[in-house]
Amino acid sequence: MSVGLEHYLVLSAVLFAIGLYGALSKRNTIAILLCIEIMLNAVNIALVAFSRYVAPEMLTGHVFAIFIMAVAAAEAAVGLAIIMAIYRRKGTVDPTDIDSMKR
Amino acid sequence: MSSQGFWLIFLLPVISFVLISVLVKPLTRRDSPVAGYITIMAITGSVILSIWTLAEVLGAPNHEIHVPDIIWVTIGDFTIKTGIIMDALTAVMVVVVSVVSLMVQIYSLGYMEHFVHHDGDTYTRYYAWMSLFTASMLGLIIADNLLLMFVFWEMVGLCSYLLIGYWFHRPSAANAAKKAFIVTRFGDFGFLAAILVLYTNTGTFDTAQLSDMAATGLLTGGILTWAAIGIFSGAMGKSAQFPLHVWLPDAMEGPTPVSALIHSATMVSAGVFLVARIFPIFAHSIEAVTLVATIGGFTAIFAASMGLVMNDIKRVLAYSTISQLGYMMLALGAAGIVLNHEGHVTVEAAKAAVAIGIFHLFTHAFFKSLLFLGAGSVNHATGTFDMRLMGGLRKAMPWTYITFLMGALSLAGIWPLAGFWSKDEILITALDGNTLLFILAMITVFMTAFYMFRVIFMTFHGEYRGGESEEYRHPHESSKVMVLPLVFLAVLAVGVGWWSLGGNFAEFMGEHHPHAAGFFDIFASSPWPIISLLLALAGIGLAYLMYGSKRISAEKIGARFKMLYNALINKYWFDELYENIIVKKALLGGIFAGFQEVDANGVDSVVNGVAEGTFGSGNIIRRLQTGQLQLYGLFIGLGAAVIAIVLFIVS
Amino acid sequence: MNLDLLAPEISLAATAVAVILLDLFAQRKGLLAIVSVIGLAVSAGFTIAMYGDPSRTIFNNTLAVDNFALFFKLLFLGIAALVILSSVDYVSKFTRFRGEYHALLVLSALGMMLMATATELITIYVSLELASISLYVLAGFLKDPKSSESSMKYLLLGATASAVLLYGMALVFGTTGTTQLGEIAQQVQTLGVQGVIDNPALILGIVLLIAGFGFKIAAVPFQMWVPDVYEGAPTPITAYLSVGSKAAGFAVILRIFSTAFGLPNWLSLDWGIVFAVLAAIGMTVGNVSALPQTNIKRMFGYSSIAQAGYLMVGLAAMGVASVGETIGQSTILFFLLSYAVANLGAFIAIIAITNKIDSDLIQDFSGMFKRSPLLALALTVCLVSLIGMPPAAGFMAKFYIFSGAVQNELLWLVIIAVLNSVISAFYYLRVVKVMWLGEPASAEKVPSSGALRVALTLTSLGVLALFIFADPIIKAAESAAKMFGS
Amino acid sequence: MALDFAFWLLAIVSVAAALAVVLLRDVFRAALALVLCFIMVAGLYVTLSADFLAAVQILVYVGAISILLILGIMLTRDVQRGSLSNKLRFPALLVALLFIGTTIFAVFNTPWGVSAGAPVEPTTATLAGRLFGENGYILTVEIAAVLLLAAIIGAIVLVREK
Amino acid sequence: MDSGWLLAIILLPVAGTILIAFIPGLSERLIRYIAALFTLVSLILAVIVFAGFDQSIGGIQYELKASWIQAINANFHLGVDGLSLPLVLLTAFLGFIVVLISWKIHERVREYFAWLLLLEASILGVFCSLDLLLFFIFWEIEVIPMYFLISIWGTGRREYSSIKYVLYTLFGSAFMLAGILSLYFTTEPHSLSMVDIANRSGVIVQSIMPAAVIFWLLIIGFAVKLPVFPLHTWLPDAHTDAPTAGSVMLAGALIKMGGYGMIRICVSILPNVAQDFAPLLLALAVISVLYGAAVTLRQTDLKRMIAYSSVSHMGFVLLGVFALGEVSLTGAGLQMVSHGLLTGLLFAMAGLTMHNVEERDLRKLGGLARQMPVIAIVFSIAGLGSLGLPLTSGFAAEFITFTGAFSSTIVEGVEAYTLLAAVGVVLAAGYILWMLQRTFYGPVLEQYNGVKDADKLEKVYMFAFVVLILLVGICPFILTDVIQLGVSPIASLIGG
Repeated sequence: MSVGLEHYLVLSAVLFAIGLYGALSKRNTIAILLCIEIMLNAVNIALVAFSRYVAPEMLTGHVFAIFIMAVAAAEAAVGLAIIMAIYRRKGTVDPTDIDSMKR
Repeated sequence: MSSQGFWLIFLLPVISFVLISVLVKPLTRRDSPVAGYITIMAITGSVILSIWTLAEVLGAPNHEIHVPDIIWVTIGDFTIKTGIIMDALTAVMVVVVSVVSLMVQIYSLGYMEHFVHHDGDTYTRYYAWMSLFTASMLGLIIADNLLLMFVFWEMVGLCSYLLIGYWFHRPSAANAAKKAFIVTRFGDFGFLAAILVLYTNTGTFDTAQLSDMAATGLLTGGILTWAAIGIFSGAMGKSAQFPLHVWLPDAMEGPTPVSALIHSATMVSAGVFLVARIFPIFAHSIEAVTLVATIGGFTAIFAASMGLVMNDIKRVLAYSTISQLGYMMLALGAAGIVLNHEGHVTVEAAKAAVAIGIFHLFTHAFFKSLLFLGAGSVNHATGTFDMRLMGGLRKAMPWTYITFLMGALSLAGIWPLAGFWSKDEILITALDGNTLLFILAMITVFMTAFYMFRVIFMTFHGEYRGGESEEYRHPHESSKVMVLPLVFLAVLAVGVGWWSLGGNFAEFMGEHHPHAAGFFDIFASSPWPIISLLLALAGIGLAYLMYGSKRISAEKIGARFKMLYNALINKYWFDELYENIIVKKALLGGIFAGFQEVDANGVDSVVNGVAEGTFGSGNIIRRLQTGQLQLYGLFIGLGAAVIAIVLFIVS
Repeated sequence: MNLDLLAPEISLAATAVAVILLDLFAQRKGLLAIVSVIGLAVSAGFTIAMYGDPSRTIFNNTLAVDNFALFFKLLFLGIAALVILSSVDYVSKFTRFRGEYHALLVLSALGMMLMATATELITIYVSLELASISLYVLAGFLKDPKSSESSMKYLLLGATASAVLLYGMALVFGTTGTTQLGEIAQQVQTLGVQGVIDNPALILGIVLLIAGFGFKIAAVPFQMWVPDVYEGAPTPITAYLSVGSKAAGFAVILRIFSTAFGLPNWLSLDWGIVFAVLAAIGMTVGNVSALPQTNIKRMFGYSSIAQAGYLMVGLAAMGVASVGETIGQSTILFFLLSYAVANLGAFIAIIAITNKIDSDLIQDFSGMFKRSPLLALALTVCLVSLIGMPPAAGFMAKFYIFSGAVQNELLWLVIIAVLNSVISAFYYLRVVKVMWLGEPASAEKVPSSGALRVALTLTSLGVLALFIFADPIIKAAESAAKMFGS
Repeated sequence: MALDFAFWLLAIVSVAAALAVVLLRDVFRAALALVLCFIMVAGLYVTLSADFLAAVQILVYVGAISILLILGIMLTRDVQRGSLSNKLRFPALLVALLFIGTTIFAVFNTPWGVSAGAPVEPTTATLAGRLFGENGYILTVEIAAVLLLAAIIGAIVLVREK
Repeated sequence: MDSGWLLAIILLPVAGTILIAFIPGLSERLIRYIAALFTLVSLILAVIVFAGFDQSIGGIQYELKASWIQAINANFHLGVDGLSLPLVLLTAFLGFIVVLISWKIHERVREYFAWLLLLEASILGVFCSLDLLLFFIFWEIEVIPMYFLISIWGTGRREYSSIKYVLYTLFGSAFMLAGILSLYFTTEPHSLSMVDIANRSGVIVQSIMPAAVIFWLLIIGFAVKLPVFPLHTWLPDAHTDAPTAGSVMLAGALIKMGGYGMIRICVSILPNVAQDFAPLLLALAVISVLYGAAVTLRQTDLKRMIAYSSVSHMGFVLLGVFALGEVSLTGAGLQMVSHGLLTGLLFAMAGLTMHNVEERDLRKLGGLARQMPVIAIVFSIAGLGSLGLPLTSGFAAEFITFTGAFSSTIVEGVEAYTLLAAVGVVLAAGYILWMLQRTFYGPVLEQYNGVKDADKLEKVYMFAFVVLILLVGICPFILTDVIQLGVSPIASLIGG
């Protein structure tokens, strides 16, 4: 069976799931950011694959992916800034320790 | 005077009540007797009008005057009218009520003086209520429909309540008042139910129409019987018939004139009057009349038996009253049984049949109020009602003694006083109705004579035993204003019985049988009058032996029949049964307490429980909110996955 | 190219830039708020000028200028203006970055406006991120531990939710081959009922969209960030989050679901039921969890979850409704407006009070009627509205939104919802009780600035006005929703 | 055939790299694994005839985002306790597996409308047209610009001390 | 021309509220006078409206209709008929009287009178509304003033009681709202007008919901307010802990909204369903009467006792309503007015006694008839009326209710229910007399020497109450003639 759309979609799902798992289980906020980036990449793969196989002439998926990259960069920047701010105050980047508000 | 003028009989005391409560009370000094004068004037007016009414009715065809109704409330087809009826029954009753009331009001001027000057009472409150009572009682009598009767029926109950509780600061008086109201109300429930039943099935409240319907067969069967029984339950309450008799002895907590007026002569006989008023309905139900006769006969001997041992003079009289009311019921019931056996019962026949019972009511009113007023006079002299503290008052209070003796003889049924004539007719009717009841009635004759002369001997004979306290060391005759009514009533107690001679009274009520004509003819017609007279004399004799000459020791007899004596002195434990066992334990302590528990710990705690449950689940749900952001993220993923899976499964 | 149709957005962007520049030069920092509000007003002026014109699309169908979008634009502009007014006291405590604060507020409003206008998935996504990123920053603006924590949670969860949303968008794109809502609608309709049933990827895509947007509107179970973020964020921003970002989420959901997934009926019934279930759970969870709260901001967090539940009743009605019925949409619009006014009013009063007493605990509101009767009264009026009792906007909103549901045979949901309102009365009234029954901790009056008083007066009168003069507003909502009808 | 081989290679390596990101205790190494993963994804883009995108991927992700993240890791280095897993490991795994499961179910049960059309190659010019052209995403680009502005302001505000 | 009267009656107290609340610097005295003035004028207008009601034509009069929310076809629609008019009058009367009752309030006077007047306005609004939405709005508005009145000026567990009151009411009205909405959508064209819906009664055009469901949704709301067992437990708490004026308003006017709603909406709009479920509701009526009376007998707190007696007495209203006869409905209407006067007076007197004696535990009271004779007499009159003594309104109302119910041919077995309910009258005698005895009779207690009797103002309102009680008792036709005009069209809807 030659590689087709389904292969890319499964790969995308697997990568997304790995990212999701990491985001939910890592005890380091920066690692969570890393995992979110994996998830976004997974989405990008799906988008580009769709673009290639479903609507090859429009390149809409490519456009989408570019925007996602831009937003991801912005989000990473802001995210890091917040993590820095917390780190300066609390001296930790462990999300399980950052729970002063609950219930 | 138009026929609507009859309303005045009732309205005069109403005006008196309004005047006293609106004008006299704020405008006069506390001890001013103006209220008394107003009441006496108003009731004098009523007496005059009553006698005039009697005369009018005597002259009217069928002894009945029709007065047009006034429409009161209309709701669609439902109409309530107010109206009055003037017939023989009414005429007799208005005379009794207004005359006795007048005597009592005059007497009260003297009687209440003591309390006004010593205890800080006022004439106004007393006379206001007395006026209101008289008005209500007269209203009850003249009303031509059951609803209006019920209205006044309740009003007299209210006045009774107020006057029994006149000395409300005494807990015993307050309790007695409450008891009287509630026990009678218990009976009134039946009355109300009967009114509902009758209205629903006939569409009218009018007594005359109802009587006609009963006579013409429009109203029959179970409805009729149940209605009659319902009405009788009202009558049982008001007339203190077994088993609703318990309130009347306690009602003696009120001022004695009140006992004389309300609790012997008028209100308590309203039950008898009520039954008489719609007797056609009763007469058509053999069950109902048998019930009336049985309850009446039993009550007569049952109450008399308790009267045998009481030491409180008013209580003896109270039991006597219950017993005599039982007689009246017996008379009505027995007459009804007789009538029912005869077959077709017309309205006229039924109306006539009540003559015997009503005649006893008529005579009893006078001599019993006389006896009560006499007891009040004695109380004034001794400060007590306990006969064990009295004795020998014959010399100190000759007028009281003589009048009281007349009353007692009349009550005992001694020829030729009023009581003899009325009681004798009852005995004869009872014999016609039911032999067992007749025997009970005969025994009661003996008991009645005995307990009355027990009172006479303990109170007026022998040595004075000192009264209530030092203050009453030297008893003296009461003031003229008190003695005068006594004398007047004594005359009536002796003489009113003679109206029945030759069947005059019965004829007035509508009966047309031939009757024995003269004073002595009665003994010729049958042996029973002489036997009952002998029984009464035997009772007097026994009383003399035990309490006059003291040849027989009352204590010894008491000791020998200890069980019986205890039963009597404890009133067969009925108060105990009602108040402690049924009301306190079973109802208040049992069922009602159960409801209260259900309310507080059931219904309400369900409500509170729901609230707490909601709150609690809030506390549980917010535990999920751990502050761990990854948990929150987990829920996002999980939620999406679950929704997707559910949708996949569905589609 | 019709750039004039973009005048509201362009003026807003310009305002943001102007505010930042002004911050560099101006000595009187109060000017920043004034300039921002003026900018918002200008934008609102442009918006009103366009109101009532027939619907148009620009930029190759990426943006739609229609009554629906304009309704939301005005709503966002109003919300932003009120938040800025209510922030005046708050911001005056900042030593730096006051320009940035206002600029970010304006930028996020711009993002929300674009969300309401966009008709194309990519644009929707970028606009959403514009609004979100500004809000992430604003939530952490205080830089104290709580504020930063709230910002971090918001950002990390927001980004995760965005990823989920993007996956959903990707699947929708993959199944339909386009990102234009109108074209998606055509594709889905040509699939037909059986085609949709045989297309699990599309359904998964829709579910992931629900999850992604559910995060924005605080729908269960995507709502758990709400209490924490609300508690930590600066109070004006909490207010902004609770109404602005939620309204924007609903705007997008309304547009996507009624345009793209409105037909076939089977599909809309499907997501309608999903929203109905989420609504029932959401309001129950929100209300019940709000009961034991002691921190007022946190309580409002839970309460906003519950309010999202009520709003989703409208979404459910919208899904269940027959073709061409727009009662669900219009009831949501009216509810959002009423909720925004009442919630903002409540927050404005809370801002004024907490500024003085320096505590978010409900018990510290004790005796507020003595310290500032008008604040207490205004807060009470707003709380009454949030309970959904007359004579306040909230009542009309609930009546209207529930009537939409009953009409579409969702009586069971309405009964759950009205019972939930009863639960909510308890915790809202507890605040009232504390204010009016408690003894004040001190006799000191609670001061408030002119701007705040203006905002408070506007909102509390608005709460009453939306009740009494509901008719024109409901008509406006209906006309805004009508474009989804045919 | 070569394309198939390239796909499998890239796919396996990228999944391995992603797993490394998730499983490695050392965050720094995880970041390096992430860079590897990004590069593999760029390769995948090439197999999908998205040449321009692959370049952007290298530039933006490998060149910018990764560096940014590594910088962040460096700055918070002194608290390195590694990147352990929290208590939610198993639920998280469950969610991840559920996700894979539903997606795969959806992927294999959906009749994808695969187009027979040949991919546009090279993509740069077409993309430029789509992004900046008359009927393209020019407005979205502008919005993204504003977004970046907001992010820059935000980052500055957040990292600078009061 | 006469359309503005009702609006004026409702708006006058509102205007009073606004004046009192927002004019700064008013003295306590002035506030009281403003409150008295506005409620008095409102009362006078209500009397004029009552007098001007054309009994020869009946129907709905003094109508005022203005379009409000076109989208849902809601109108601002006011009007009175024979059923609502006496209740409007009662509310206006009580509204004025409670201002007098509150004359001695010195705590937070401004708020107090503002809330009191708003409360009156909202109750008046309920009775005047002919539009379901408007009706519901007034119904809900009432909750807030009452909440404040109980929680701020109340006694005992006032916070618990007030929130319980609110939640209970909202619980009921939650169902009611669902019912109203369902009703709205079952009509075609959708209508919220009570008149229109009732005129098309029974014709469920679009069956979104079974009529029975709608009926029960609505009845739950009304049953909470009336109250009907087992939804009554808010009442003892609220009545007991409310300030005197609050109790008077609550017992006097507020709970009447329940009975009124049942007749106005449940019975007249869904007569057939009402007939189907009448036996069940009659059973609840009997339970309410007897259970209420039984629990009353167990109370030891003066106000709590009166409160529970209301549960029992409002059971008679339920009996009258669901006996479904013309006479019984009239009786129910009369019973509502009568109970308003009697229980209003009872609470006023209880409040006065408690205020003057500073004791409310019946076990600790006694002998007060000597120390406060006027209060004792008036209290007794109210009590006797409450136990259904003839010549008081209580008797007239109860008797007409019983007769009407007993003779109603609509419901099977209604006789048994009526008789059982009538037992409540006997029990009423028990608890009323016990209460009077415990309070006023028995030995005079030293510690209460020197307690004050009623002052002039108090005598004035007592007198007003007593006169009305006797007037209605002696001349019930004043009200029954009017009420009958209102209920006979409703009764004629029922297939009997």
